[in-house]
Amino acid sequence: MEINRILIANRGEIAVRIARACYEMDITSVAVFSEADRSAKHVRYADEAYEIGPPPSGQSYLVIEKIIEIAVKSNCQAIHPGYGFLAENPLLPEACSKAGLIFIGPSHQAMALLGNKTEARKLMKKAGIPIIPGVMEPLATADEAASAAETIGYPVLLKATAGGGGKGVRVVESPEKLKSAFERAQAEALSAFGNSDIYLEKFLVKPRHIEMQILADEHGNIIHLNERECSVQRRYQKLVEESPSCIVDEDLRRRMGVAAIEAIRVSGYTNAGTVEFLVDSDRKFFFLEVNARLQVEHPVTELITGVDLVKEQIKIASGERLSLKQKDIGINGAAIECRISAEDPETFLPSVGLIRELIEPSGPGIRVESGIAEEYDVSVYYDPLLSKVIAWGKDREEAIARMLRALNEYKIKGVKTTIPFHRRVLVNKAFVSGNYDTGIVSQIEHTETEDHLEIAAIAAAIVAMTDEQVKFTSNAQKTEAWKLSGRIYGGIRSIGW
Amino acid sequence: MEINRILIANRGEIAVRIARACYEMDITSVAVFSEADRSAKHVRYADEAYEIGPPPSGQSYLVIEKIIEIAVKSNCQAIHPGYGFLAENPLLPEACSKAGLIFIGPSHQAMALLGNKTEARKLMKKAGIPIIPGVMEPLATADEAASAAETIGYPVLLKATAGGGGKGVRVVESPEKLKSAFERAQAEALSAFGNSDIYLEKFLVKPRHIEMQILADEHGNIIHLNERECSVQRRYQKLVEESPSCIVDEDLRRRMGVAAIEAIRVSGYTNAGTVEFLVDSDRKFFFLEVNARLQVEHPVTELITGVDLVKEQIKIASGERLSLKQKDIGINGAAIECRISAEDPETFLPSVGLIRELIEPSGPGIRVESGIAEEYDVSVYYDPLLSKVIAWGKDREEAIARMLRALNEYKIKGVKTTIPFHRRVLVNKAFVSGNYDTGIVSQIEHTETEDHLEIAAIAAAIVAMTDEQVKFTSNAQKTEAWKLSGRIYGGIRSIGW
Amino acid sequence: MAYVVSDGNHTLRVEASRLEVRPHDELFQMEIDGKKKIISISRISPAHLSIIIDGKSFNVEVEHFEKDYQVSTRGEVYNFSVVDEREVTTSSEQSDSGEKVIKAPMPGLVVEIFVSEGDQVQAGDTLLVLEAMKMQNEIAAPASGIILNVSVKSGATVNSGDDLLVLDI
Amino acid sequence: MAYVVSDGNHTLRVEASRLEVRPHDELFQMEIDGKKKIISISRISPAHLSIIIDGKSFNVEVEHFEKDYQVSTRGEVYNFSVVDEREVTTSSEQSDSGEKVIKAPMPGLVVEIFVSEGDQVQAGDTLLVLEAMKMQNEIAAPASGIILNVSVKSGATVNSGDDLLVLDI
Repeated sequence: MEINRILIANRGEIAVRIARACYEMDITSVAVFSEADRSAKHVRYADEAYEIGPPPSGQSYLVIEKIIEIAVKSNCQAIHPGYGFLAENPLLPEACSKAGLIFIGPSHQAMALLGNKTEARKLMKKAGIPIIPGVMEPLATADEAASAAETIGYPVLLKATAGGGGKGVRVVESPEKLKSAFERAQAEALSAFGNSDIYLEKFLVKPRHIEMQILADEHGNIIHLNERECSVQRRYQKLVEESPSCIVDEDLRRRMGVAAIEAIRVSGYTNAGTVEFLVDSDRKFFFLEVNARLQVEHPVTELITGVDLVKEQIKIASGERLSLKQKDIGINGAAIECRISAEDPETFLPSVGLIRELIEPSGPGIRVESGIAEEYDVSVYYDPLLSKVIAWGKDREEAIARMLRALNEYKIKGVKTTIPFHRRVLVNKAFVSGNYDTGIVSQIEHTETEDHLEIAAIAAAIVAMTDEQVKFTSNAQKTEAWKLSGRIYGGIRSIGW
Repeated sequence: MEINRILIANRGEIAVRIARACYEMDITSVAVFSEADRSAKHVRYADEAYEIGPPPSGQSYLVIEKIIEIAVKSNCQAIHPGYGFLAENPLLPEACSKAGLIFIGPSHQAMALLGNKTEARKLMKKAGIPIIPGVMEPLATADEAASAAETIGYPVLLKATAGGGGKGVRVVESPEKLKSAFERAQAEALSAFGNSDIYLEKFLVKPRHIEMQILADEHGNIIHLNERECSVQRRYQKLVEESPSCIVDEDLRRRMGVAAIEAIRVSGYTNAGTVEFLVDSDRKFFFLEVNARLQVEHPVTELITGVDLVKEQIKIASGERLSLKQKDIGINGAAIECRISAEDPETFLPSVGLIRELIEPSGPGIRVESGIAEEYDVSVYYDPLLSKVIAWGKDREEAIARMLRALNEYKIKGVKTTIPFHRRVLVNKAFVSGNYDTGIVSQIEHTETEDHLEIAAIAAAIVAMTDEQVKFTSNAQKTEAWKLSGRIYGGIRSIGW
Repeated sequence: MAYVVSDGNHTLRVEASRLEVRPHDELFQMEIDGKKKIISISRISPAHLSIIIDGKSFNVEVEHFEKDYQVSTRGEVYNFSVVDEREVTTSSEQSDSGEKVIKAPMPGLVVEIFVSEGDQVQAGDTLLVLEAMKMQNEIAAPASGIILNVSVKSGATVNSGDDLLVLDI
Repeated sequence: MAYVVSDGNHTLRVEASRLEVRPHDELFQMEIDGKKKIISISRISPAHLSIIIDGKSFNVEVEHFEKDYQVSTRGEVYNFSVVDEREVTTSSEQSDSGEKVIKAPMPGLVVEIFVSEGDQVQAGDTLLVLEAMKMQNEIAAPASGIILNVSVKSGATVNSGDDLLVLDI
């Protein structure tokens, strides 16, 4: 069935990314937005846009009935869920098929199967894919978790069965910390996914997090598009991703590819998906989970393979056969992604405020996927991810050099961002060597630099002096009708830190 | 000799492009700027920046002695000339070698040889490379030109021997128009290159302009990096370029590559250069000239080969051997470039003014090379080229779709730009088919569209109504000290159109 | 408020009234050629509006100099005159014969002038050469006629819109 | 004007006077810790300065809230307090024992409070949980002490900088 109108059930950079693919395919894009997002970039970018409710996502972006209603009313044939929000909620594909809409993603059965992490682990174990030792059933109480942890041995990892994106995840080093961690994880899981089920597994020390990107059509064709290395994580939240991985050679890539394709095949999964593995220091790999959606980090794969994954998703959903064969997928150069969040770069505490000045990087090898614009209000309601910078180079060294250049060019004023953190990652010796694991973030220190202390002090003094001399009158404030306050007062009033 | 400090003897997007390569190579970049360019992007981007004189380029960017003086004082080992200005003036490489500086480009002898278009044609003819019939000596007077034109037959082309970039070029259809055209061409050549010499050749009807990118090291290694199709021209000024060309097949590419490498070899040329050809409707090719510099359109080659040409230039200039062999150069997908100029998209008349709002495109496959920023003043002193958009796709169709998306995303307020013109090129049937020639621009019409007439009228009425209600007081004007006037008054005052 | 918006080929009457100012947008009641619509406007910057009308989302850029508007949306560019309806009836028509003032289409340097007062010129004749951004631009006569006045001298710098010559057509 | 600029580890005295306002920049005479320099400043936007000093070109971004400045240049970020020299001598020192007010480090929702007035806590103990941007953030005691006051209730929404608790240390 030809798709020429798609509702994008998301916001931020991923909604813009999908709308861009629609534009290139001559498909009408239909956005939905909460009251707080009226001026957001995804609303302005889409061909059509409909309000969906109040700012809290529970009353807007997470309300399946409203999304289906708008999709039907606006004559869409399909819904793209992006990532996060409803992307891994099987009720959305189910509602889609009842309403006669195409869900751009797997069937609700495959999603439900893989979304239940304990069921998924059982299935993979049966299929002969290595898994990490752990408990396969949701744990009812903290006591049950404690006895399971005793059997497996500390450290253990608590994870939401409905989870993803690092939410509802806790590592527990010793028995006395289990109870509090279990309760926090439950609460977070409930808040994030509407399901408080928690399971537990052995915590591998210093593993690497490596995942395989998959495309599977509805005619049984499955290919992989190489691995992504996602070991730069904090609280199980990925911060930097790259492809290819420094430790994956031809043989390991082939073997992980076979396992990933098998995992997709046995779960009856279609569309784009990712099979996540942990790889230990002996380069043994263990199945972790399937991310039943497009991932935040998909652009690194796009840059080294030349494949537009969102377009492929749409083509698969419309029933087309994959035009790509496994032999068509090569590796051209190297790509790295940095996730730019509205967070303090030291404490990772969220930062909110109005984006007052925005200069995005560009030039050779740099791609930006952004959900923000000048005058955009970063609010407390949604995920702090503002944008992603992706750098391509003929080799990893060039990709790193270009990423450093891009981070240096990138100016976001009005909120704190993780850009300074990413600079530290990119010059970290372990990262540069390629020999790093999921513990790398804890080793990245904020090194006090004094190189430009004097120039910074001079600039501060100049601004202090100039701003004392500029007096604004109340008349000027009348121009606030144009929302210019951020720009006009930017130098003397700061929001967000 | 290792290069770790480079003076960039240019401005605008190309100066930024070179500074970016320096950043990635850990080389200190040193900018020069005229008084008018104190706040320009290239000055802010470079590690160091020195004022070089008043706004007119004849008193600043074209003054060789000042450039050499600053390069020596600031301990640079090398000078990169970019394109335009002094890039093809052999006096600069000559002055460099006297001052003990490396010129990042060919030797002054090779440049002088190729810069004299009539000498270059003689040399190529001798080397067995096909050339266009014409007069090989500079023409002293309009009468001399007239008699030469009679011999060859109209239409003829007048060209500056020192030329490039479409300046000093005139096509003459009939004898009565020769005199005026000859004088205009001389005046333009004198103003642009400081040399009024004009020569004349047969004007090929509906040819394609196709050029080969070359890299040649100082050890005799020469490779080509495929062709660029540059047939979308107006007044011999390229507007859109792409690679690969739709009419170049493997065989033609190989034969043009051999001819181009031979042209470079016989002229003793080193560093990056371009050999331009005209290709007639029978796919016969004729040598046109060698562009002895990096070209505006170099990024399309970078996108399909993965080679960073500016970095290669620097490595060659420091005496390194080419690390690339001819067999390493493939073609990955397709790339197109649109040159965005501050010109009226219908009349191509220059437009000057303050850039009040700037939103640059990004996302999959899009690269922007820009010399502007918000608050930048587009002045009458310099070339109207503001930036370049380059789109990559897995094939030409995807590259065109992405370019259209990028042009739609690109917002430059404050001056008129050629963006609407480029949109018309990209949907033009001849362009889309790939079957076009250098006459294509005259066939691109401004088609009046009424699709969004009502919405545009509504927006105009809303702005008219709102702006009548907003009264600015003279107090607000005091904030002009911060140069905010463009932003504050942007809605009610327009400069530049 | 009602405005008469014209692009030369089409003339539209647009009536607008503000219904509501909300935290993230403003609602307007519009009447365009008799059709009534309610639209949502979010003014991103002075020159940049986001409009949602019947669910359709438009980024519209509006720049103007007095009554001359340039409006861009979805890659299309419109040049409008926008006049308050109350002013329309009182405005007089411009003549299109008689004296024609030729103005500088861009800022630049007058390089050479080919005509003097009293010269008879044909449509398309080159009147003078203006150099800007390193290009020599020939300014041609828009119609045949007699040069009434030459307002500039060779070597002069002119701004966009400055008078160059007056032609009697 | 002279300012005392401090990042906690270093304190610099910076004296600035404007020498000249030119069309494209301003020249300042600076004296920093006794060294005199003439610098060129071009203020690109309120928060964005281009500085050229001895030929070195710096893009510097300056944001501030009252006397707290955050300055970024070449990828480095400095947090300064900037005080007019005349004010320094009159300002009193802050005590660092006694009452310690724990403020919300970000806006969010108070999910749960683990302590009440009079409780004895150890450094590192979780005092309350604040949810923001979908993450649950545990707020820990910065030092051991006794809870003097709990300023918020579970379920309350707080802004960045709002008082959460008062601790006697």
